[in-house]
Amino acid sequence: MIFSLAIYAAPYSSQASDTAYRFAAAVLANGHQLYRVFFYHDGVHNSSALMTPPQDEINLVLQWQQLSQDYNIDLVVCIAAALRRGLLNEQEANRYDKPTFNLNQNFEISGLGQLVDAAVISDRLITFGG
Amino acid sequence: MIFSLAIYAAPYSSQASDTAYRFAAAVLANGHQLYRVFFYHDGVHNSSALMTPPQDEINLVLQWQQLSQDYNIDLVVCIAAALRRGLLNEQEANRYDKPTFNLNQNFEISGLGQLVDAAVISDRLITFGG
Amino acid sequence: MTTNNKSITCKKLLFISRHAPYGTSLAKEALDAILAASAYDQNLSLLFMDDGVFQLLSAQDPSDLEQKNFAAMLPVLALYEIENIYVHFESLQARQITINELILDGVQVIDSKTICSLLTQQDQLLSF
Amino acid sequence: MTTNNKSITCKKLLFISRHAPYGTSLAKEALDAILAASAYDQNLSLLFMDDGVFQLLSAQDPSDLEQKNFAAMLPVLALYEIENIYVHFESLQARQITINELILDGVQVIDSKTICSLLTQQDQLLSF
Amino acid sequence: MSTLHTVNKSPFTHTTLLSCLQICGEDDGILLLEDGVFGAIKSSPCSEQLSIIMQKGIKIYALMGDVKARGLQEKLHPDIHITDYNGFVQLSIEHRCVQSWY
Amino acid sequence: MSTLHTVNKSPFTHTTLLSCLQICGEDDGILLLEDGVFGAIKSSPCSEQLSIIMQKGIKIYALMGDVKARGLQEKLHPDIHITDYNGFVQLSIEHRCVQSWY
Repeated sequence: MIFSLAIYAAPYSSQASDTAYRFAAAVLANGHQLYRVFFYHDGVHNSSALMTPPQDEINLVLQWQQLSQDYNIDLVVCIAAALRRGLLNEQEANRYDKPTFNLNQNFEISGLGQLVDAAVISDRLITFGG
Repeated sequence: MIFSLAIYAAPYSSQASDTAYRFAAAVLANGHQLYRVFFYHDGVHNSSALMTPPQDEINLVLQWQQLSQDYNIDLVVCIAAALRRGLLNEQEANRYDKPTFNLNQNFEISGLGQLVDAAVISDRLITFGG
Repeated sequence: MTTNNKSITCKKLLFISRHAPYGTSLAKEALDAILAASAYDQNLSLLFMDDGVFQLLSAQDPSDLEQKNFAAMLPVLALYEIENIYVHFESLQARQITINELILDGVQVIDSKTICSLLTQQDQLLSF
Repeated sequence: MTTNNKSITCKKLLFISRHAPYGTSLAKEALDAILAASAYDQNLSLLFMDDGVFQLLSAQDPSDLEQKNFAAMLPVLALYEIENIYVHFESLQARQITINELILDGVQVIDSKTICSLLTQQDQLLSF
Repeated sequence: MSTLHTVNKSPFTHTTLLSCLQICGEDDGILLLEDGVFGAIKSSPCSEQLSIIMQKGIKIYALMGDVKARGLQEKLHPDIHITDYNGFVQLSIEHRCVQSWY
Repeated sequence: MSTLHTVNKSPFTHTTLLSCLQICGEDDGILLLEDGVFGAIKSSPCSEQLSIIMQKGIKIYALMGDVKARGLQEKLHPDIHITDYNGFVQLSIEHRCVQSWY
């Protein structure tokens, strides 16, 4: 079965991103396909390459990165939500004359259409709100 | 009278940061002193130099910056909360081998002691939660 | 995408908007999401319930907050041909909001039982 | 800071912790804040109310979440000499939590009326 | 000395205002702001309780910009005081401490 | 086809679970997770309503890791089913749609 996830919660502040990650891992462990994880609202903070938790705590951005690399999963950050919240890739940083960028390289910035596309392509879309 | 504010809410996602900014402006307009604004929990996102809202929307990081410059106000971001959430200044980026940093230069990273100090020094400490 | 492909992938998507405007950005982000979806030739519906029904009050004036007026944005749904718009009857009732206070004319007020069966007719729920 | 300065600036600070552990980070951040405050020679108090009283349940085991055990962290308050620890009686009662389920021995269970007067004796409230 | 309570959550969906009312003393004040202003309307689930404590002399305020934004001007409980940010600053001075319910 | 409802807020402080119960159908399921598992204890403000709908055949689940984390193992309503992430995946397959109440 094809799953996609929509994540609207900030890591650490809310447990919901961690729940979503564990659900994603269980989807894959059960032999299902994970088509896309879409980050919106405060969920965009999951993509920060500058996230620096203490070494004995979960590092969600690295967990998503690993999942994406191991299973070739689409990690998409909503562009409108990301820009407002200070998450930029190199291209957006250039476009808006910002001195640097902070998006982890395994995440892609795109539009809300990618959420709709995930809803259309997947058998199940599950939302994780904060 | 001496005021300090503690802000625990992310800008845009929650109205509380905007409320806090308007309160801060009213404190100053009424001739009182604003000793410190302390950013904790999701409030640390107020300090992002990469925040890029649409041009017709409020840009909170620039508003705080202006307030700080006009009235010489201490904007302090809690270090533990900031690192977990991907907000770093140059020094912390170097310490943790991160490729870049994203803290607006008018904000200072420091410890929770600065919240306690604000509570001790000020006549009024007001919390704005998300 | 050919017409044939379209019909294969035409799904029923219900957007459920449960949060008040202004206090959080969820109401606005739900609206942005359904407007984006209108470009994808799917069968779209929108349901307001709980504090989400406050989004529909026509008397809104957020000028002091320097935010966009939510009530003024909602009529754009018709321009995007999103016509299946529902409001939860019990949520309106609990808040003592009458239908003539709402900004949208074409909304269908439905009760809990009807919402329950509306949900079972969908292919996906987008929860806001 | 001299002893004289200390006494001038010794204030009564009450930390109010109202949120459940694990679901959000507020409970942990409230605890971190009061521990930080213990270095400043102030008159500190801590009040648990609403879902914040769930922080005190001794049976916690967050190993599946890979988080630190909140119940195991709370006894550190005594080491930091934070001794004025209060729990809201009505919050415990609503959740049917008995005092022997709590991790801390020295907590004082106080009712709403007492909390009201506790608040009036403070110099600052730190709201979590 | 008394306490100013601020409440920024809707009483239709959160118990925040109820918690505040539980421990609010007779010299205290309550300021409703952001989504908390839904607590200021006549149909609020706490409306009766607010009436009772206002009769005891507790003053309840709502922030004007938030009331207007949400279109609640005509729906307000008649005994609620409307204020603005200058009033908010003044209230925080008149009370010794501020407890934020969020 | 039926709906799986997930609830991640405490019923002691949010009306989220109540909203879910209002529109939950007889073939639906409810999964309590994160702070939502406070709804699974016997003293939950929704406890009686949960008993009633469970008698109608609606199944209610709680996520084990979240129950254990909060120390609620001995406090659970006896008819609530405990599940894990594999069970969560299975539930999302057995129901056609998932509505997240947060």
